[in-house]
Amino acid sequence: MTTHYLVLSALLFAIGGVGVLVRRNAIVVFMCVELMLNACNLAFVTFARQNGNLDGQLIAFFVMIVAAAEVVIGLAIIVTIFRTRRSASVDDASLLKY
Amino acid sequence: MEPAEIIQHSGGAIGAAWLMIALPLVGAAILLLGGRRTDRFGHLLGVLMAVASFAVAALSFVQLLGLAPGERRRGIELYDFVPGLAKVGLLVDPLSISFCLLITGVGSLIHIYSIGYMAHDPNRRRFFAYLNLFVAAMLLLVLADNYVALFVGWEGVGLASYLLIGFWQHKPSAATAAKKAFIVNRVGDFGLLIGLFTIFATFHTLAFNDVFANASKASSGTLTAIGLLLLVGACGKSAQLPLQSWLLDAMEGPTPVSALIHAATMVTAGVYLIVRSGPIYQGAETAQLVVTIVGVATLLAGAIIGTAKDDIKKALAGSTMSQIGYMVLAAGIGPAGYAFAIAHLITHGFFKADMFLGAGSVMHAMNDEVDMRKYGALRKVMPVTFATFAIGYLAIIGFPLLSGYFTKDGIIETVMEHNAVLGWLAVLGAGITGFYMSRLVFMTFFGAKRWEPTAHPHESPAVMTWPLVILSVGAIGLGAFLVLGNRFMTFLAPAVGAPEEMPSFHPFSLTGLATLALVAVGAVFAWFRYGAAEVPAVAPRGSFLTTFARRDLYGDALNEALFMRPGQWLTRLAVFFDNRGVDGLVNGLAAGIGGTSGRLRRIQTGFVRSYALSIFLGAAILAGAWLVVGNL
Amino acid sequence: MELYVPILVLAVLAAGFAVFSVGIAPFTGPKRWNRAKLDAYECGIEPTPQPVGGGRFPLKYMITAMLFIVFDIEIIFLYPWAVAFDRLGVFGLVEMVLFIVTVLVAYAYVWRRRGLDWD
Amino acid sequence: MNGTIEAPTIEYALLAPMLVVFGAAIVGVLVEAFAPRYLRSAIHLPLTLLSLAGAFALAVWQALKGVPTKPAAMGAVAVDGPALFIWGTILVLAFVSVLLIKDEEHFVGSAAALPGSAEEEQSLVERAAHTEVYPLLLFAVGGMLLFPAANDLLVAFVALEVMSLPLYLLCGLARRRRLLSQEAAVKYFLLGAFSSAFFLYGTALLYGYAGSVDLAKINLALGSVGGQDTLLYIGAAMLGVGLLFKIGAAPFQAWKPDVYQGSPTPITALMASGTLVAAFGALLRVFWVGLGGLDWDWRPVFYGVAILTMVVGAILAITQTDIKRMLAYSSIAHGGFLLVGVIATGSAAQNTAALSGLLFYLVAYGFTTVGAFAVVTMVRDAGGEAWHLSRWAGLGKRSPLLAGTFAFFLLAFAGIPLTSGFFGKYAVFQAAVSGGALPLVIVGVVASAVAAFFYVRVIVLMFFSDPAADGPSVVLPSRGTAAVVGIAALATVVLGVFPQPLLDLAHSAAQSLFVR
Repeated sequence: MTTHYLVLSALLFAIGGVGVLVRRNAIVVFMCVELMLNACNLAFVTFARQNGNLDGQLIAFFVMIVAAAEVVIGLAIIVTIFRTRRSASVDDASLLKY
Repeated sequence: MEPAEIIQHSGGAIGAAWLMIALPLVGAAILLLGGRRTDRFGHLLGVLMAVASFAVAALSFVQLLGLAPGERRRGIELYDFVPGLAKVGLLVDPLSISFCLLITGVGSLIHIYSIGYMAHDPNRRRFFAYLNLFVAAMLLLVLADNYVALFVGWEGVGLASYLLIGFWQHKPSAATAAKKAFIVNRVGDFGLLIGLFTIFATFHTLAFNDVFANASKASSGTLTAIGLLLLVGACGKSAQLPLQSWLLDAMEGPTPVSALIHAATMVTAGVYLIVRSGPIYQGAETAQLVVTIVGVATLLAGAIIGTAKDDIKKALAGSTMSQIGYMVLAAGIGPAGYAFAIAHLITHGFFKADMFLGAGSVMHAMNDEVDMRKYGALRKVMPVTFATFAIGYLAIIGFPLLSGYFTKDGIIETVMEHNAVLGWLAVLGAGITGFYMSRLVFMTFFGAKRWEPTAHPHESPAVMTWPLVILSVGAIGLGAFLVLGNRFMTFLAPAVGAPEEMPSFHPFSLTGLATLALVAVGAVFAWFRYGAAEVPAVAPRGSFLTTFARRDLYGDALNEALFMRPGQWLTRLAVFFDNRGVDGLVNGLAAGIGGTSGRLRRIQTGFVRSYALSIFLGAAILAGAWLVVGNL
Repeated sequence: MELYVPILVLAVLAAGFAVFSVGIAPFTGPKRWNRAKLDAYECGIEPTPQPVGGGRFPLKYMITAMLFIVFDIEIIFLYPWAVAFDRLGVFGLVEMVLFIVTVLVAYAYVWRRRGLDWD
Repeated sequence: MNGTIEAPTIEYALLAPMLVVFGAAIVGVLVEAFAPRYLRSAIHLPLTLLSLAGAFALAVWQALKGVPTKPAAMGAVAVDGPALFIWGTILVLAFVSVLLIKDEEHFVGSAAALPGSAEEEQSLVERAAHTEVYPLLLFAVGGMLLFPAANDLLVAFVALEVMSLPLYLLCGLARRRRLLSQEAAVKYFLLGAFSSAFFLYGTALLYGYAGSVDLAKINLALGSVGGQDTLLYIGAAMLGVGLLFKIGAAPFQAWKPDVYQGSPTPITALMASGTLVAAFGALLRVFWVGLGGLDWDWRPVFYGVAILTMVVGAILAITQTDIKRMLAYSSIAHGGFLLVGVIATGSAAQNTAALSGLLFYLVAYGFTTVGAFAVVTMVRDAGGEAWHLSRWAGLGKRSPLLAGTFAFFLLAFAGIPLTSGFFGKYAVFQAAVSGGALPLVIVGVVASAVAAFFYVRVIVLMFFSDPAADGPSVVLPSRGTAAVVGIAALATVVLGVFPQPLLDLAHSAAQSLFVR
């Protein structure tokens, strides 16, 4: 039964991953990363049920905390560069290359 | 007689031989890192370190003498450099201790002399730091028990020499001379390095003990190759043909440097290398022959150059080349010549340092004038300098019973037994020596005053004259002490071996008399040209031969044709490629890599999403590869 | 089942009261019209015109929002602890105090650095 | 709903070095909150240095007291020989990097102020400073300590984030070239978050496979669980992505040049030394301990990654014109050389040799790279540090000592004998040869030769080109920077001439291998 959840988790992870590749807005890119983390959470919880232990659920808590910290730091960085460049497009930030 | 076994040693002064290297090294470090704060006592610290190093050397020497002759090769293990590959240790034996005494003894005297000579130089502290650095590197060179450490010392003295030649950087000629010495030495070092690679490839070790023990097992072709490559290194360091040209320019450095590095010690490193590598040369007759030919050619070339130079230091430099030629010649003969080569090296260290310091004293008095045509009649103004210089002069021309007489004649006699042609050429060289050294002395100390109006010559301070006096004592007696009764040959035998039959000393052999006669002719000829006659203030044009000699036998032109031009062409080729947009790479392969690089770096687009794509694809590839490998 | 009857009664009473109050008001109360009553309710502040699509809001709210996320989610750990705190004993208490103190350090930083000031 | 849960045992003494660093970081935050502005850096600096030194002393004390043979904190953290060695290395390198940070004004006064705005002017006038740099750095160092010691994947993930998050912020705080710095921060952050999502997904899959995230239990499961190999392989690959990203192995290297270039140079130095060491420690632990039974499967994959990394690093370095990017590519290439050692597994003795080689290499490279970046901070022109290589032309004529030291560092990168770099490469390559990875070593040697070409080119540029008329000036180093350069040069020399003590130390640290 848990297979469906795992497939859903994989799909979410893939959607998040592709989203990072195709979206331009830094905030949206970042949201896609968060989606990937939540896909992981889903997988953890599912596996916890499958394996019959609680470790997975516990890990999900930790992942949420880490994701929250990441959100705060990410937003701070993105907002700073947005204020400087007046653009949230990740393609505009490409001075460093070659 | 074969060299003795190396015995592992600990304790006593010999056990602390590393202090000899460490002390001056620490001195150099303190002076260089301490900066201006050490200006006030810098010179004293430098002298102290040199003298302390000498004390260790002397104590080690005494301890060594206390051992039985067969046990005088003491190895000191310092540490494992690469486990199982190279151990670093020191080798204290009669050969290395002789060098240590010379380096630290003469070195200390020159340190003391420099206090006076460099008194007014704002960078005196830096000068002493470099001198200390030199002493440490030179001691490492001679004390090393393997070729790696020897090479490190070899490069270290090269570095110190480079820094000291260019010490007065504000003079463009000094900077150029430093660069020239550096580049010419690179050629020599390159040869040495390839030689070391060959040794390692053949013997799988670079430790003296193991290499020499197995030398007889290698093919003579290999040994010849190694010998010739080591000779290239020796030629670079010891200013032998064809890598001699840097030495004359090196006289741009302060005079104490010329005395210590470019007369007494560093330039003799080549001789040390050849003597130390004796077991290799003894299996390679061709290499030995080439060594003797190089020696003879250089001793003549140096002498000829010496005849034509008006610059007192350059004339002395030519003479140095020539004298080292004698040593190389003797070293090329084998065990019969080793003792004389080293003995001459030691006495030469004394009388040449004596004369260089004397020349420095003269320059000091004459507002740093180096042109001998502007000297003359200085013997009365500078009695101490003159007296000591004269002793050095008599020693070098081989005046009977002085140092040079015993050691140089020893070489000539030995060579004569070995090969008469080389022997007579060596005698000829001695005759020319008699001429140019007399010329130098007569132009400087005798004749009429040809001083610049601003010159007010005076005797140098005691701190400069005392070293001269001590050195001249060595120039008088050391030769007799070393050679009579084969004292030095016996002492050195455990380290380098000795001929089956010890040579006996004939005071008036045919060769000896011929040499003396030629020297006398040279000296008398010089008296009539430069002592009794008027010396023109401007050098006359002279014959083709004179020009030839003045131009250092066209050594520079030769170098230019042989090394510089092709180098320039290579550079131009590179520039050509550079202009074609291939990023300044010299050959095709590098150009290929550069081109690849130039194209590949475009992958780094600067867009964060394309980086993410590379991660994403990388993850896919990684997972795919894993699945494939895992399911194999 | 018996256990839930009072709750059910309470719910019915509450719902009835709400429906009754709202239903009766139009019939009993006075009817006086003015503009303010027809405007959107914004805590008594006069509504400002909004651009189409919601527009942008000032960044100063961002810091507040971020602080909220962080402190809100940190508290996640309090729930499991609260559920089992009697079984976790002294160790659990000590650890939780440490945790809270750490969060408080961050809170102190935010407070001292005026992260909580509205303007 | 009854019965108490047994309290877990936590060996506080073993974890003390980490706790000291984290504690100092928290105190640092309090200092930020309550100390007046003018006092802050006067408090931070000694606090930071003392805590790092104290943590180092505790780690040494622990090592002297005896290396534990079992993981600590209920199996979550493994303080074993390699971990202690890596801790010591990271703490020393962090200490040195802090000296560099302290020195000059590398950091922006007010990160929130727009570049060129009146607000920024104001912050300059007020001499505002983000002294948060120090606590942030301590948090990052704490994460670096935890990462290689993490004995389960959850702790590893948390450590990864604790290490990375402060670094993302620090990257964006350069005083000069703000746009580049902010761009570096955004790139590092987005890519770092992206890759850590992969790491987490890998953790999830392995948890699904083994029923635990404990490395030892995963390794046990390798033999007993059947039929779920796909989970295992993909999970391992995803973990690999996260770890290789932090190392900067190709094809996950793209962030490195950009981030290294844009970040404040002291932070670059810390990332190039400390982060690399920590990431290698974690990689080794995850793959040698957690997936040790799977080495026949991961070795070929890493084989390819190592080759690609060495080649990409060496070749791309050649055409770089920016000194910091060049050093970044050099760091990528060195990551490749180190990966060669990761593959050289086999018998216990073989593992010990490979591990001790890697440990030595990490120390040697860490010191040299910090020194090189310290030199970069000293060569400046009007716009700040002079990064473009053309500006370095003729530096050897103007400041021979500095240029000579830098040349020496470059030679150490190239692995010339008598520098520490030589023995690092020697030890790792030798282990790889005896581990049967000869082709890899050949690629490594060729790549070193290609890289050496570029290092020598820089040396030639410094010593044999004519200096530009308006060339950059070399600032007189403050005591901090001078100390950093001195320490780094000394370490490079000493490890090049007397490598034996450290080799012995690394060997004894590696003797027990990783605990399980």
